Amino acid sequence: MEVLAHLAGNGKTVRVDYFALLKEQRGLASEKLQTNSSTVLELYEELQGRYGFSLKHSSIAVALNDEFADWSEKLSESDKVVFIPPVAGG
Amino acid sequence: MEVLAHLAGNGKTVRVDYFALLKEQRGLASEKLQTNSSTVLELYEELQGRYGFSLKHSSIAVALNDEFADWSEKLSESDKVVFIPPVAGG
Amino acid sequence: MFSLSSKPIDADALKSLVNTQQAGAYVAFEGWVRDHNEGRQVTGLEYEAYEALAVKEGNKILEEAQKFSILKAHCVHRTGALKIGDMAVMVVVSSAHRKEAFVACEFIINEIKKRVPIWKRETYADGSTSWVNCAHGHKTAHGAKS
Amino acid sequence: MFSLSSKPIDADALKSLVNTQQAGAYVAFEGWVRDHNEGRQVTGLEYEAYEALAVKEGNKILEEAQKFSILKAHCVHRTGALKIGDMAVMVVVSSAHRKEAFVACEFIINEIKKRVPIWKRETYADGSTSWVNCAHGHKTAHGAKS
Repeated sequence: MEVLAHLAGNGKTVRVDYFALLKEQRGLASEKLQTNSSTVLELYEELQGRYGFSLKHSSIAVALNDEFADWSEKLSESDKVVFIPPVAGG
Repeated sequence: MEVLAHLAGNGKTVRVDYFALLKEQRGLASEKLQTNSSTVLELYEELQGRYGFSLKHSSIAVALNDEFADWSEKLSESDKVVFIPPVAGG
Repeated sequence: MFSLSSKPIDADALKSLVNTQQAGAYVAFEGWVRDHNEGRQVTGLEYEAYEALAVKEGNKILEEAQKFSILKAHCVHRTGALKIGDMAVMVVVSSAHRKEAFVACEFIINEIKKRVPIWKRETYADGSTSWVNCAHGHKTAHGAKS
Repeated sequence: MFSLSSKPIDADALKSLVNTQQAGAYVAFEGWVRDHNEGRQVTGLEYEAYEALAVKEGNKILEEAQKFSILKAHCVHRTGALKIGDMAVMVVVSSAHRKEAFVACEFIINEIKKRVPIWKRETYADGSTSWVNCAHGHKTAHGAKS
């Protein structure tokens, strides 16, 4: 199934915003990118492989369309994804 | 002993300051008075009998020379006594 | 430092007293005159203090609050006539971390209310007045050693 | 209301938002930029916020604080560059009685620090910088459902 979906063109365009350490390591604050990842976790691992993010996914949180989300959440076309490093407000 | 001391002139002059309800019931803020009471408790009971203070000594505190004191504390010449109704600061 | 004031409390001046570069946390408590108390409509009130002992006991409480590892703590309490909304008391505390400032600030105001010889007379909508806590002759909790 | 501000926080304006005639107690918390953190000398810092989610989560926390029977609560958090002594965050709470205001104010600042997506980069005396909490890859506590 997965292979079929992939072949059928599972690719989608999503927007990713970066903050704090991730912004520093990526070198930019926001980008639109094409991905075949089906969940936000897969997307993080894909980007981590590409940009060498030092933070493990288990030490950060993730937001999908400006709401906190599970790592297992599925990605859809035009989604906005934000990876959230450990916060330090206050 | 007590009788002898009394006869020998156990009387002393003390200053009593009144606050809040006690000031209202006494009708003045401060007075010097002569007393034969030997403890602050005796003094309160003496004044309560004279002025009809509504507060029982067990519901108030007492200060002798600007320090909180035990009710059993002895009175000396020129002592300053303040009876302290239940406080309500803040 | 604990002090009494017959004039409105200058909140900014008090706050500036606890400002230090080591301070990461600041907690302030203010007591405001409410328009009601125990179901009665309050129109105004008056605070009376036994000044010599109040200042002594207030400062003792501020010293005791040092056990919470705070940096600085101050308190001013009003005396005289106050209106609805007026500030009756203000406690300010600074510390390196916030937990200590919260605990110390609450400790200070709790102890002040229990131990410092200050009395409050409320005036009600019908014109009557009452010395708070005195009416029912409650057992006082302020260091009474009876 | 929870808001972010790129300009200095106006403490008096924020306080006036919680002023009501029913309020007998007011508790404020301010976070100030300290000159040191974990043994290092701090010379300045910068806050960065994920604004859309920070405002949403901050307001959620203020609503949750209503469980303490308070009257009003507000919070402003700074963004941008701050100097030593600057106010980074302020929480103000009013209530009829003091206990509730203390508990709610501490709850609000604790939850903000845990859950609101705001990050702090410290600059040290040697010129180096560090994103606080990121260096060691601590497990985050903010509503992460991983």
